[in-house]
Amino acid sequence: MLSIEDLRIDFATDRGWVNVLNGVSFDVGKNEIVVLVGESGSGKTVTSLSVLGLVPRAHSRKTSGHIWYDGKDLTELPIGELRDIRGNEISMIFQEPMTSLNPAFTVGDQIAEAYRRHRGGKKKAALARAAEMLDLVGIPNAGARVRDYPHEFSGGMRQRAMIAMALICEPRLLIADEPTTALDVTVQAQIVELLIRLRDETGCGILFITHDLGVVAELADKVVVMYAGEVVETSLARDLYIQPKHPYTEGLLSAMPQQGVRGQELPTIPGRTPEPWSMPSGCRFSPRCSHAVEECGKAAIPLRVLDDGRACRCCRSGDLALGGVR
Amino acid sequence: MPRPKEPAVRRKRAGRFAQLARRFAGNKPAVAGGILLFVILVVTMGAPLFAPYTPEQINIADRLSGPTPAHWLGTDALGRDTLSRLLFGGQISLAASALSVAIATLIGLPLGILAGYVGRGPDWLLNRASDILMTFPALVLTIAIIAVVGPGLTTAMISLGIVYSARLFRVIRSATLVVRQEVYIEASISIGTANHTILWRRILPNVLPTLLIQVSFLLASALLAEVTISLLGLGALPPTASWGSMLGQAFAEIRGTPSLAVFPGIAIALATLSFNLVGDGLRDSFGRATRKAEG
Amino acid sequence: SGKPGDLNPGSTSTAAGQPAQNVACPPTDKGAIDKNATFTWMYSVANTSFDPDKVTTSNSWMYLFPVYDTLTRLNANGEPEAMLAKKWEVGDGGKTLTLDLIENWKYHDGTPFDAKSVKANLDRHRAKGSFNEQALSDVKKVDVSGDSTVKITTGHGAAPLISILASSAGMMMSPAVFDDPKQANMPTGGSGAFKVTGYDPATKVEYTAVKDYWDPDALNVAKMIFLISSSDNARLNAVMTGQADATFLRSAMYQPAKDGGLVVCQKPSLASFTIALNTTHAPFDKKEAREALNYAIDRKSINQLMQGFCQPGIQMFPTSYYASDPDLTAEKYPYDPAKARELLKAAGVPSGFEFTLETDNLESYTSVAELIQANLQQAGIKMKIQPVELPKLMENFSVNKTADAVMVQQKADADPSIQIAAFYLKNGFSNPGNYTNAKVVELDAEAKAAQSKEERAAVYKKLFQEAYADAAPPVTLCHLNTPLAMNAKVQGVEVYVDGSRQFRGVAIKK
Amino acid sequence: MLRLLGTRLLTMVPLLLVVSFLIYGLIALVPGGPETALAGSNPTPEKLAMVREQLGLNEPFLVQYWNWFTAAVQGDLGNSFVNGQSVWSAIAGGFPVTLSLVALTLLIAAVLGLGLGLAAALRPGSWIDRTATIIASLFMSLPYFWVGMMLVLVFAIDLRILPAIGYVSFAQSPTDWFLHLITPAFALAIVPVAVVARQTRAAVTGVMTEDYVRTAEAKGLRPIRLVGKHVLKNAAVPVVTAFGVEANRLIGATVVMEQLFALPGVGKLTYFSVFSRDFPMVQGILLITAILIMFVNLAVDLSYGYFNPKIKAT
Amino acid sequence: MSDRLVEVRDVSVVFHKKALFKKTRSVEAVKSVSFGIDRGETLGLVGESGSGKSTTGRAVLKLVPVASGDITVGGQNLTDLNGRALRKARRRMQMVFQDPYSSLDPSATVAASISEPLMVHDHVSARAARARALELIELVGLRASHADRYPYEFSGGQRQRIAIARAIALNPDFIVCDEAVSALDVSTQNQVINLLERLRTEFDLAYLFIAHDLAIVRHISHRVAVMYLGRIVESGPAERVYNEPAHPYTQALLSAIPNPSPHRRADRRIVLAGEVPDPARPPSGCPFRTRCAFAMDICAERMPEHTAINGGGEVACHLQTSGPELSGAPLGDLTAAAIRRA
Ligand SMILES: Nc1ncnc2c1ncn2[C@@H]1O[C@H](COP(=O)(O)OP(=O)(O)OP(=O)(O)O)[C@@H](O)[C@H]1O
Ligand SMILES: Nc1ncnc2c1ncn2[C@@H]1O[C@H](COP(=O)(O)OP(=O)(O)OP(=O)(O)O)[C@@H](O)[C@H]1O
Ligand SMILES: [Mg+2]
Ligand SMILES: [Mg+2]
Repeated sequence: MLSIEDLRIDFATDRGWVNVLNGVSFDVGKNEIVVLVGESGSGKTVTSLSVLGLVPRAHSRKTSGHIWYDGKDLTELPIGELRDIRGNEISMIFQEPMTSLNPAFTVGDQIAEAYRRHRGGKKKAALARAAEMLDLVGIPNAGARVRDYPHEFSGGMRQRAMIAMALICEPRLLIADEPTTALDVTVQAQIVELLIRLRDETGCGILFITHDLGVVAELADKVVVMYAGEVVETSLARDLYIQPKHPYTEGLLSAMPQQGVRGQELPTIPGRTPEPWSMPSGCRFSPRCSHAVEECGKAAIPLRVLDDGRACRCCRSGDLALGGVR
Repeated sequence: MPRPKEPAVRRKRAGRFAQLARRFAGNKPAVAGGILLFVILVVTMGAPLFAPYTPEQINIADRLSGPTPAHWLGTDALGRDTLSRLLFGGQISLAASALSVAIATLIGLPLGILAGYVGRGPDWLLNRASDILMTFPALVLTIAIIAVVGPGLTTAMISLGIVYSARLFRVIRSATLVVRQEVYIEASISIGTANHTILWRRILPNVLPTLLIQVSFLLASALLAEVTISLLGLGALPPTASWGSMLGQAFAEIRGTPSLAVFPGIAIALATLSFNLVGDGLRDSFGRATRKAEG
Repeated sequence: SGKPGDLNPGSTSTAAGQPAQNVACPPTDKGAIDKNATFTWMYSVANTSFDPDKVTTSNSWMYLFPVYDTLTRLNANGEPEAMLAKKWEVGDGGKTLTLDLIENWKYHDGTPFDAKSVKANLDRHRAKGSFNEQALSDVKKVDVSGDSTVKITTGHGAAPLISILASSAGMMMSPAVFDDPKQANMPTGGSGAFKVTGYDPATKVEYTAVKDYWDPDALNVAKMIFLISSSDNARLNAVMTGQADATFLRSAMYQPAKDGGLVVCQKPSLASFTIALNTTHAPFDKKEAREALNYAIDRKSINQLMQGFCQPGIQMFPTSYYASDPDLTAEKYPYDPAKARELLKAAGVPSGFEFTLETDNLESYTSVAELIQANLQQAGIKMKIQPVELPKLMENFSVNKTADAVMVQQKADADPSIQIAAFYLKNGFSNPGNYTNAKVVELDAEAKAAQSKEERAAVYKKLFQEAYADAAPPVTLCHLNTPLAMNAKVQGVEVYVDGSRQFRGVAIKK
Repeated sequence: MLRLLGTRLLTMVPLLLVVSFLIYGLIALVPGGPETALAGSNPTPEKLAMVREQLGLNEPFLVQYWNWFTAAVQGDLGNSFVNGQSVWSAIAGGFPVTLSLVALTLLIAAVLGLGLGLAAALRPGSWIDRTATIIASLFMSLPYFWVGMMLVLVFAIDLRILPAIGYVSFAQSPTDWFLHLITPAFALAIVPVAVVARQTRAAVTGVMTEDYVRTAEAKGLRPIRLVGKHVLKNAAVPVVTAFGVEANRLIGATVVMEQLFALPGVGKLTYFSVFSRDFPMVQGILLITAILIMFVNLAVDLSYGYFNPKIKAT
Repeated sequence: MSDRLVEVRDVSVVFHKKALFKKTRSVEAVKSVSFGIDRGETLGLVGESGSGKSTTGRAVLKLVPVASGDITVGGQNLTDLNGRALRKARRRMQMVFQDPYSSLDPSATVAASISEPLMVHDHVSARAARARALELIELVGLRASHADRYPYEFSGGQRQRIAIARAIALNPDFIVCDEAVSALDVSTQNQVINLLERLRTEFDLAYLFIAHDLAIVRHISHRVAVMYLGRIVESGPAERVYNEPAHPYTQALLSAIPNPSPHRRADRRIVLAGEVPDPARPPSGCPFRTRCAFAMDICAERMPEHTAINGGGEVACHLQTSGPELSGAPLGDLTAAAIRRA
């Protein structure tokens, strides 16, 4: 349904143009939940924003790649047509439920707005529909609460409202950028359940972004691992956990605190993620990689498709046997 | 045992301010403003060196001459050299603005920090006091005060400084409130640092950017206020020249010798512009530094 | 032209660099005037009341003249003329004045104008608390001797009264409204050619002509509007754009007004720039010190600064006025810093002295002060300039008597005796140091009792010689000549030597 | 909302009390009084004493204040020392003029300032932005009376298309009202235009980076609606604040401006009264402007509640 | 052999929100909380956002006014300490904050930040303070050359190390770590945790470790306390609490931990209904009853008592004393069905 192909994006900064996405490729199928994981700054948000053309145009440029949707390249689509897709066929929810809703308008108004934009109709009807949606995402007394302002909602409720807004036009694809990161574990669990339920009910595809591999396991059909602006591994969720193909994935998995043993040091990945303006040559992970060989630092490593439909950006993917979760 | 060299001491000074300076330097209008301000300061403070005449030297025979080789910017109604008066007048005008801003700072900064940091009673009281001061239009109040105390630039600028102190107080207070909420303040408290040390070492340096920005804007306002007050004949006492009194005198002649109003006008505009540009530059530089600090 | 380049350097000015001192305004052309027109005048200060007894400054007279006719009238040259009094006679050895009044005239409220009402007015004017109390202080009693004859008896002499009755002290108001406080804002009991039909204090007064005015020749417009703005530029702008018909000019505006195509006319006036001294403040108590001041000031350059509109002079009134000594010209005190220094030695202050000059905070005053400051510096006298607003100025000098010296524009009063009393007599308002000179006092009394103008002129000549001999304060700098500017349609405006602003007979061309 | 209004009005009462006391004290404790000016050109000490008596200047200060305050509460601000006119009616007479001038100035500031600020904010870094920024910086730097003078010289004297002075009431002729006020209003507006433009630019660029704008964009909203609805309402608070501050400053600036344009407003009255030591008038003007500014501040504060419902809640 | 360092007894914290012309709103953010920490021990404090964890941590250090209760650290009762005496007492106890970006003064160099406690308490010379700061910088795994840089030049993990260096500068006995690693990426987080553990053993430190990430708490804590709406609802040895939770809330919390293994996708998850109630208007009786699957009538009436649990620790739940009477047995012994029948 959605296919990102070799996407490269640069940003203008104090230090000139820096590359923040480098060869990002993956697909999202119908009814499929694809999870994008990676540490902070790895380019997850930029990837998701670029799907809907929301990357700030003034300071960014695409140097290559396509985002195919319905046979159209979203990156080349006229802005007017893209706006017709936004919130309608593809919609998005964001990480910060506290700031993603406009404090100056009621929640109902903001949900209804999306509906009226794409479906038209009277404000009243749209508000009724908004109330229905709030009810659907599990907000009690939805009919009354459409008139509340965002600050009268708790964090979890706001995120539900965001989901209601995203789903009101029955999109085919929902992009959720770390929708649970700012929430409590108990609420996070609620939201994850909700998304899975909605996927089952509406059949929309979901691109879910997180840095928490624990959450990934809860809902992913397919996982895309990003590091320093690159996709380093794509895999079915089950396979990834059993046998990661990229050393970075392995590192991430073993670093999960759930994997720790009391009384022993927690496993870590040495060093830190590189800054976009000082990317190492060759494999970007090689300076931190315990399996690195001389070859790794030489030339850029392509994202290689492996036999079982997985893909991995590691020149040693063939000869390394990496460990998954226990 | 030889002491280890400590190049670090110098770095310390350089560090944050070097960063700031770099940002400032990258901001063309700000640099232009800074250079302009520097030039204005040099020529006015060095007026005795640069001025071709003394500012009070009257030559009635040569009155209201346009620009001539002897008088580059012409002469006024008493035949005094406009250029010399501009240079010396600049000293007065700039010093007057500086005086009122200094008074505003002297009152507004400590009280603002106090109100913001201590809160409660003092905050309430000081806020009401500033409310009261802010209920008067600055110019009207200044004129009324002058009517009571008598004219003179010093009086005018002191009363203006008091009016401005309410504005500065507000800004500093809210900046302090923001800084006070910062976790690093709580960190200092948790360490056991005494209140005065926190005020001095933690709060003050962090409201300093706000202060600097405000000061540059206030200087611009004060300069214009000086001009207005002197225009009304309430400012610099004759024969002292200030840009405002020069403009006031030029207004009397504006129909006959319009050029007389042009040069002080330009001087005022340039000085104000330089303050504003520097203020903007500072705001942008500090702004970005803070944003960066926030992640 | 008044262009500065034309002026010779130094102090010997030539006629070429100066504007003509005497340019008459366009006269009335009876055949071509529009009787329904409105004349708009623009002035700098507002009136304080419409009641001649409640005004607080003679500046307000201008606003009262259209409403209240006076018993006598001073024409543009300062000579007494008939007005409500057809004729008059000084009698009883100069002690009484008998007035013969016009008949068949009514106050605006319908009260007939008669001798009884004149007596009522005069008695009200000289009552305690009236603005005119001082001017009429010599009046002992007022008698009605017939329907239209009034006899005024004075203590020292009636001669000054003839002029005084041309001022607010001679304005006639309907006795029916004497006690009506509303008259201050909306006079209804006037006796003049106009009624006030609109009043916006400090901004605008609108006058409408009354029907059947007793002197139809003196009434040529249907309306007059007086606008008020203290901004010189605003006034000139208003006339140049046609929003007002006429205004007065400060010297700096003379050339722009001419260049702007306005009609400009002028005449030397009795008003002067003077420095009044507090003689209790040393060394102003010393004649030599006062003389030194006179020598140390370059009056010609002040005139230059004023673009030729302030003729140097050293006595209270210009030599063209009858109450003056024609020999006391500015040459008597040439600019001579060296001489001044010598005189200072004689005064016991060989190294000069310091004093503060207080003056109005208007630009036209302070620049003169700055010039004087520079002059005095040459003679070793350090003068500080303290600009203050006018009420404060009077308070510091005349009431609290704290000021060393003040520089003011001295307006002409209704009669020379008033100004003489203010400066030369004990307890005079402008004489905080109580400067006295026995001969001057004696001559002043003599002048008041003089029977004729010629006789008075001779006494005043002696008086001013005495004043000169003693270098009596004030230090007169120059006599002002304030031009009027108007558009080409205005006719019949006159410049009054006493500086008063009257628009009797003003007309607008069709 | 009403409740908020009520409480805010209540808090104004003590403030007003203190302000009125300060105003009265400031003016009444002036060394030396106005009597000299009023006693005529040759006053005797008796006459001065009489005037003092008449003006009630011999009472103890607190009694004077109390008399003044109680009368003021009942709408009587006393009478002018100079011309006996009722202070209230003098101020009421000048108010429409000054209010017209300030309103027109703010209107110009709103139209030009918002326009300039928005144009700059929507294309940050573009030539429009740079031009707008330069214009704003220049406008901030010019003395407004100087600009006013220059405008008169050009439009009234040289081109003869606008009147140089005076005021015509709106009721009398809206066109003339506008023509008479446009020059001073424009001159007065240069600083507010600059301030509003800068504030708008800053606020809008700030809001444009907010997450909820991205949310709105992700809904597919078109720019007009995006800016017109989501951005403007949120950017309004600092802009409205700027308006409040400028309104306050303008009241001061009218003192000079009304002078230059012979406008019969409160500003001219202020100038005239201060210099003629017309104390009741000065006190009345200060009191009324203080109240006016309090209401402006109140209006600004109340508007915050509309623009930001969260503020209303707290 | 218990070596009690910190003793907190019935501590309550109340915040007042004052508003002119409005009723003062009071929030009892911490309600009669008691716990103890031994020397060298880590007590984990978990709970949802707003449950009062941070406030508890601050109360222990007397950074917020304590409404009632007693706090003793190292035998010194802090309850009535004020001003200078309190400042002096602070040298034994330090805090590490959640947000590494705001807990360091952006206008002070790293060395200056780290030397602050030294200058304040030991009144050492600037030079000596600096020397010690350099030592500390290396101790937490940074380079001495970093000493004169400003915080914005560091990553989150590095800043947190600096904050830790500052906290241990005076060799305190006790550190409150308020979400000290929550803002960090997983691998950085582990580095910091390892550092904290190393320092603890090296200097015999005691931690009050506040976090909402239960997996980390489990790894680092000896004992764990679970907070809900200002109260500690369950506490005990980490192993016991995690393996045999005795409070329904603890149980729900634990079941909400995302499970990294795709083989065991959560089917035994207890998704809590609703949200945490407004702390200003807590429910009557047991605060958790509005979301509790086992809620009984009595839960609305009375606040349950703290009861000792088999395997160590305490729990405050009516299930222990009323209804099915678990009497110290873990909750796992009970099913919802069983409750409903009872
Ligand atoms: N507007 C911008 N200007 C410049 N650089 C940017 C901008 N937005 C993002 N970047 C850079 O692009 C890179 C990728 O950022 P992105 O936000 O996509 O990361 P992320 O994976 O979403 O991280 P997080 O987990 O923190 O959300 C980072 O290095 C970031 O600094
Ligand atoms: N300074 C304060 N003033 C008023 N109320 C406060 C203050 N600090 C905290 N509260 C309130 O006290 C309650 C407990 O807050 P606290 O910060 O202790 O929770 P927490 O468990 O640390 O939450 P989080 O996980 O979000 O950090 C909350 O309802 C909060 O709103
Ligand atoms: Mg992101
Ligand atoms: Mg917390």
